[in-house]
Amino acid sequence: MAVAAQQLSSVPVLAAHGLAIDYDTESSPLRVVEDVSFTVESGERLVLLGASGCGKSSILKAIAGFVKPAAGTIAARGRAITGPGPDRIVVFQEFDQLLPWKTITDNVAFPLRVARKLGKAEAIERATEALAAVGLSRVADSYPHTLSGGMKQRAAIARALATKPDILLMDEPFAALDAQTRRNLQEDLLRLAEELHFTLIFVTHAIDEAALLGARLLLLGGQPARPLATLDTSSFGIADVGSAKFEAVVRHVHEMLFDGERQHVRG
Amino acid sequence: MAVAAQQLSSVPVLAAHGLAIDYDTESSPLRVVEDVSFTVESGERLVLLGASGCGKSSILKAIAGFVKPAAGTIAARGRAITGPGPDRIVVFQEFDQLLPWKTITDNVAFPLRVARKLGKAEAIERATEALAAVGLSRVADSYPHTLSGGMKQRAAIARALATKPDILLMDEPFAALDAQTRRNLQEDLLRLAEELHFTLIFVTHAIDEAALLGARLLLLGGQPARPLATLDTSSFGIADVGSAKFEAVVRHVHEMLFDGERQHVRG
Amino acid sequence: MSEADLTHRAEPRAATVSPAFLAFGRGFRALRRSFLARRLLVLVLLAIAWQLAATYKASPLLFPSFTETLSAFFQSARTEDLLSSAGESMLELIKGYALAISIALVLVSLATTVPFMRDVLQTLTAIFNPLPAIALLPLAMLWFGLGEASLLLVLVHSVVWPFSLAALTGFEQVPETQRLVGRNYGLTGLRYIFYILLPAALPSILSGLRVAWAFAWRTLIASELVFGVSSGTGGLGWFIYRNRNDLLTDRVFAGLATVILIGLVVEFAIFHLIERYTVERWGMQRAAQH
Amino acid sequence: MSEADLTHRAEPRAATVSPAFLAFGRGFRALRRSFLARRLLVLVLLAIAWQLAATYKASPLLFPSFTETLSAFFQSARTEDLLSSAGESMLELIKGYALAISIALVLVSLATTVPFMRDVLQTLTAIFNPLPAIALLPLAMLWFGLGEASLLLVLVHSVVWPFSLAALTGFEQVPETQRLVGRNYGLTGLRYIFYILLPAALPSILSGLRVAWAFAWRTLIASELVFGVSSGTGGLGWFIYRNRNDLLTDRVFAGLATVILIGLVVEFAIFHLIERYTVERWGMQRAAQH
Amino acid sequence: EGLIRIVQQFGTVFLPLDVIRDQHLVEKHGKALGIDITTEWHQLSGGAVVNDALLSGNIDIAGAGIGPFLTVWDRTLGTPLEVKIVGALGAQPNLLLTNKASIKTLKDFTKSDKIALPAAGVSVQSRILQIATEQQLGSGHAHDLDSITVTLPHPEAAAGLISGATEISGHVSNSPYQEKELQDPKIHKIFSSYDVLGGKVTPTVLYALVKFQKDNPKTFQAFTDALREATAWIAAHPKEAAETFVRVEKSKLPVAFVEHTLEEPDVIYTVAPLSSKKFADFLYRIGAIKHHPASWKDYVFQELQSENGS
Ligand SMILES: Nc1ncnc2c1ncn2[C@@H]1O[C@H](COP(=O)(O)OP(=O)(O)OP(=O)(O)O)[C@@H](O)[C@H]1O
Ligand SMILES: Nc1ncnc2c1ncn2[C@@H]1O[C@H](COP(=O)(O)OP(=O)(O)OP(=O)(O)O)[C@@H](O)[C@H]1O
Ligand SMILES: [Mg+2]
Ligand SMILES: [Mg+2]
Repeated sequence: MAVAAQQLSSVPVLAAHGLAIDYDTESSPLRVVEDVSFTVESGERLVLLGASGCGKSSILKAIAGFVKPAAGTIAARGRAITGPGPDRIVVFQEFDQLLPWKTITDNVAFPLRVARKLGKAEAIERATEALAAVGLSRVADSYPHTLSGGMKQRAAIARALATKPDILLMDEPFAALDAQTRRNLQEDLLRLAEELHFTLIFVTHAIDEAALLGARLLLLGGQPARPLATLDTSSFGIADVGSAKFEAVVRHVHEMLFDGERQHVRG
Repeated sequence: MAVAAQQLSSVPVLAAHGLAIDYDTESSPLRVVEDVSFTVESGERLVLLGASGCGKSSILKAIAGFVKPAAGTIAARGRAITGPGPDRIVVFQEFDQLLPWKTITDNVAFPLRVARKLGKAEAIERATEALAAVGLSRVADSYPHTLSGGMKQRAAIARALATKPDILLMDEPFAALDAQTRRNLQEDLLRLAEELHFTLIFVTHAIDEAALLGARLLLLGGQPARPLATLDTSSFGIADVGSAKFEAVVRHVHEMLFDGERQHVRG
Repeated sequence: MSEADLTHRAEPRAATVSPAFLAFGRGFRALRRSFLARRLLVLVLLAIAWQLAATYKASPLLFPSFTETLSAFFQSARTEDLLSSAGESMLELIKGYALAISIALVLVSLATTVPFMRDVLQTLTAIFNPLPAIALLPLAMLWFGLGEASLLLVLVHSVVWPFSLAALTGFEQVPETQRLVGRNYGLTGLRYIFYILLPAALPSILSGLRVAWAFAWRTLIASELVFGVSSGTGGLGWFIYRNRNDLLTDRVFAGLATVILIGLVVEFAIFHLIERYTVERWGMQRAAQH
Repeated sequence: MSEADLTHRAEPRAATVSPAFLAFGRGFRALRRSFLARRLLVLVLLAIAWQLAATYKASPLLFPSFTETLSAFFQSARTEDLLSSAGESMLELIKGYALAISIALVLVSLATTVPFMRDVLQTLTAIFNPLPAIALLPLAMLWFGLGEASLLLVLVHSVVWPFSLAALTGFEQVPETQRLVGRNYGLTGLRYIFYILLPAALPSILSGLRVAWAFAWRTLIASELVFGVSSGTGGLGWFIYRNRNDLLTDRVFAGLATVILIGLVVEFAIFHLIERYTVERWGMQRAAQH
Repeated sequence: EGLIRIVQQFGTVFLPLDVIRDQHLVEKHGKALGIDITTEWHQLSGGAVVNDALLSGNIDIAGAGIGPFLTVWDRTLGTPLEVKIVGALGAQPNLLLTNKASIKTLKDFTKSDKIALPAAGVSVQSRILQIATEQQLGSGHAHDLDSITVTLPHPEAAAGLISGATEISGHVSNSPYQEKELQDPKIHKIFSSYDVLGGKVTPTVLYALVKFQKDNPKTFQAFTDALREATAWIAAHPKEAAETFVRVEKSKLPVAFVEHTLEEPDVIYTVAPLSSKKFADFLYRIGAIKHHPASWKDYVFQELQSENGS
């Protein structure tokens, strides 16, 4: 279905209109996101930026089909999203997203097996490659609880990338990684996005990372969170990092998000 | 005891000599850290820097008394560390360090109550202040599972700071926070460190954060990890961030850690 | 409800449907949401099934119908000692239950504090858990006599092992980070157990309490028959046994229905509410729809 | 071992002690580390306590000593049908146990998939769990006759409710993120249960299996006493009943000792090993020292 | 027709059934009547369970105490499930025993004593004790001793009485426990059920649905013939009978001991129920049964009515 729909390139891969998200609380429902609309074309990369607790993960979960919007619609390739599915692979923000009863390799091979796309040997092979790419070959046969925080995140990234998804939703995947590993994975991600032409929704707090990875930035703010602005950053590549133009955009975004004052964001 | 020892300022607050850490694995024990030595004077701030999975959290856990060194010694104020204790308060790397059965306020008040230092009303009051400082007043009466990842981390930071600890061990506490919140909390931390004169051991991946927060940086690398170098960065304050000297140090550290090459660190 | 819906914690709030559907939909949804209504529906369905099965078998001496049981229940409650028997049994049950839970908590606390005690507890559990109450009878007589003490012993035996097992498993499943947090604040021994392990293991402990409660009932009813009861002072088990020997099966079922009623009340008024206001509220256990 | 040590996963590796201590220390530590040795020690201590208590009471008709029981055990194993009785009971037990666990898994799977079934299961559990087997006997006879089927029914009744409860609690405690991961890969229905919920809930399920196993034994022995030899030629319960009627208390205890022995073997050769190679290995449950 | 399912419980009183089983007497008498009969043997414990099995149609011939029989007779009278006695098994006394030298009569029991009974309040033993109490203490005092009776199965009660290590100081017993208990010099008899009821008592009877006899007259006939033959054979061959008991029941009791209990002068094997009417009267009087049989013949099958029962 994904392939068939891809040909109808007039339909956006993802489209949200007037999205609002509520959570049940003990008293009344709490609105955390309101009136968010965006469309993402095939192969595009959208980055969500916003203060801690503003609702980025919630939007991602709504796209993934885990949270039902309180208002508005989200559609993937023209079809309203009614639940989760393997066309929208998620890298969660949490460290405990690896299944503790599977070795790292089996964790990475798991979605490949579940989708019945690959045979056992093939799945293991692809998992091994994906783990090598994130520098986890040494612990391929370990269980998740013996890994450091950053290693767990890398394994989750490898698992998501190995599925070669149609749409990839990543929630601060690089937050626990050192500068070098982060840079390597950013490069890998950009390269894979080109190669596999997948659509990426990415949440991050690092504005430079946002500018580098995103073709478009969606800045969120307020309470409940609404879109503050949308920026086109498709022109930046790895080489531009540190350039004056790049830095200017980063500063601009920072100002838009935090209007320069010392302030504590909603919480 | 902590107060009494503080007067013997000749004894370092923390001293590690030839520290090595092993983990039991299914086959043989795995050495992850070797021959690490350092001393931290009272009120000093030591930052551990190193690639993902190199053993920073393990060292922190050894200082906290959760992991027994395989070789070498660690002493706090001259006494060998035999187990965990409230003189060394830890902010863990994990999101699930809040106790799910307590509201955010009660979570922050918990160590104050447990230490029998404060009465209930006082503890709640101090918790409320600490939460206001990290921007979490709105969710003071919520339970942890309703918080976003960054909000959980902020609550954990508030909890640790509210205890006014003698030694504070922080494991990537700001990783899940947006730029502005991060900067605010860095400032708060530096101010509190001055005011309360506590000793800080801090793990981070952000080299600029390390240079800003640390009075001394301990760079780790290799497999098993050994100290690569120690840097004095006590001269930098918030105002220096972005200055040429500051950026030079950041670049220098980056080169020492990752020797400029694209590489994947041990994993 | 579809599969996918299961993963939704946030409930839909807005709906745009035709008003005709709306009323019906609202009623149905209200029913689906109301915990009590759904439980009542289940109970009514069960009662109907019972009535039909009994009518079909037409063997009132072995299997009285729901309505026969109901009238026997009211009659026994009015003219016989059904209610006072039930009260007596409840009293005994609560004593034995409380005693057993306390003993089990002490054992499990010891086992978490002293490694060797863990071996002792696990071995004791493996030994005593499969032993039927009847095996204890001679020993109980020898050491505790024929009165209440022996009955309590048997009750405690039926509760203490399964509950210890559940509590120990619960304690051992407590996430590493939460343990470390407790240790970090200097908690040890009983304070550590009380402030960290117990609340963190509450879902398992509640499930253990439920199983233990049920087994306490089973054992009490069964052992009021076997021993320890002087005639004339027996509880619900004795009521059931007497009527069973007199082939007054409708009263036997009325006695059993009393057990069930008490069980349902305890389940929904105690365990369920505790669950709802603790582990579900804390996000430690998936919430049912209430 | 001190409190604080409990939180150490990493064991000390290096030691610098005088050689004199070293040998002793090594021996003691080896003992402390060897799972089997510690369990054996517990068993030996219990046997000694038993022997002393029995000698003190000096009432072999009610409470034979350990050595008397031991010799009765060997004698019954050689000249009587103790072992074949035990085999027969085991067979029955395994049948009933397997049946009950399968039924419970189906019920719990339904309950996790269809919300209304969750209400049904919880209500059924609250109703049937506290009912003693005796309440089922007339019904069992009415529907299933005097044969094996009735015995199995009673066995299933004793196992299915507590195990369902444990499994359901286990399922509901599965961390949210792991559920979401499973859903994200498109797992629904049985595949979701099998690939995500079952392994994630394994600690609770193992604890439920243990409790269920013990209660299956208890119930089997107790109902073999009532059902006698109607089904087959009578198992261990019947062996115990016969010898009890002949006032051969040492053989009664030998029969009970057989129950215990089988229980210990199953515990240490099956449940313990499963635990060690699954949940403990996966870091889902704190490891004991082995 | 052609199938008979028989249930028995534990004890020497069921010896006639053991003999029938051992010597295939039902099959033999069936042949004589011209049919092939298959017998199915069940062993259950407890009168209530036996009644359940009978009423649920799982057995044809039930063996249980006179008390459970009268109850089921009373409840089913006039219904399709009506039951009647096929035959008694034998007369055996139930003895009240004590291990306290100070206790000579019922009046000597004090509050600190405990009398063990199976199913206090409702069992045959319990009824006997109530009748005896009434006789000794006067009418209206039947339940005076109820407060010191405790429910305890015979084996535990016997073990408790013999060991003297428990509170039990009295036990309304039956065979073979009472013989075992009396072997202990500390234990002596206070009364026998024969004294209480004024003659020999058959505490246990075999009964069947009236419907069974109607539907299977020949099978039923074969069984009653077999029962008569077995009863007669036991009287003539006590030693062989004792051996049969030990063999069929796989009992570990010494043959000599069983033979000794069989040869007690008080023990006779008879198909006619004895003193059953007195039980019925008592149960009716205290309201345990609603129908008052005019004669013992009201609740036995035709075949038995010519016997010298009571
Ligand atoms: N299950 C829940 N119940 C109630 N409120 C919730 C729940 N989950 C999230 N929230 C609230 O929704 C808001 C947004 O949360 P979300 O996780 O989407 O933030 P975020 O933008 O991802 O933040 P962060 O950068 O810290 O991860 C927060 O205020 C949080 O308190
Ligand atoms: N319980 C354990 N059992 C076995 N190995 C472990 C265990 N915990 C950690 N390790 C190993 O120890 C090494 C260091 O882990 P640690 O968590 O200290 O790294 P870190 O420097 O904190 O990394 P990160 O920046 O990713 O958090 C890793 O290789 C990890 O696999
Ligand atoms: Mg988030
Ligand atoms: Mg770490």
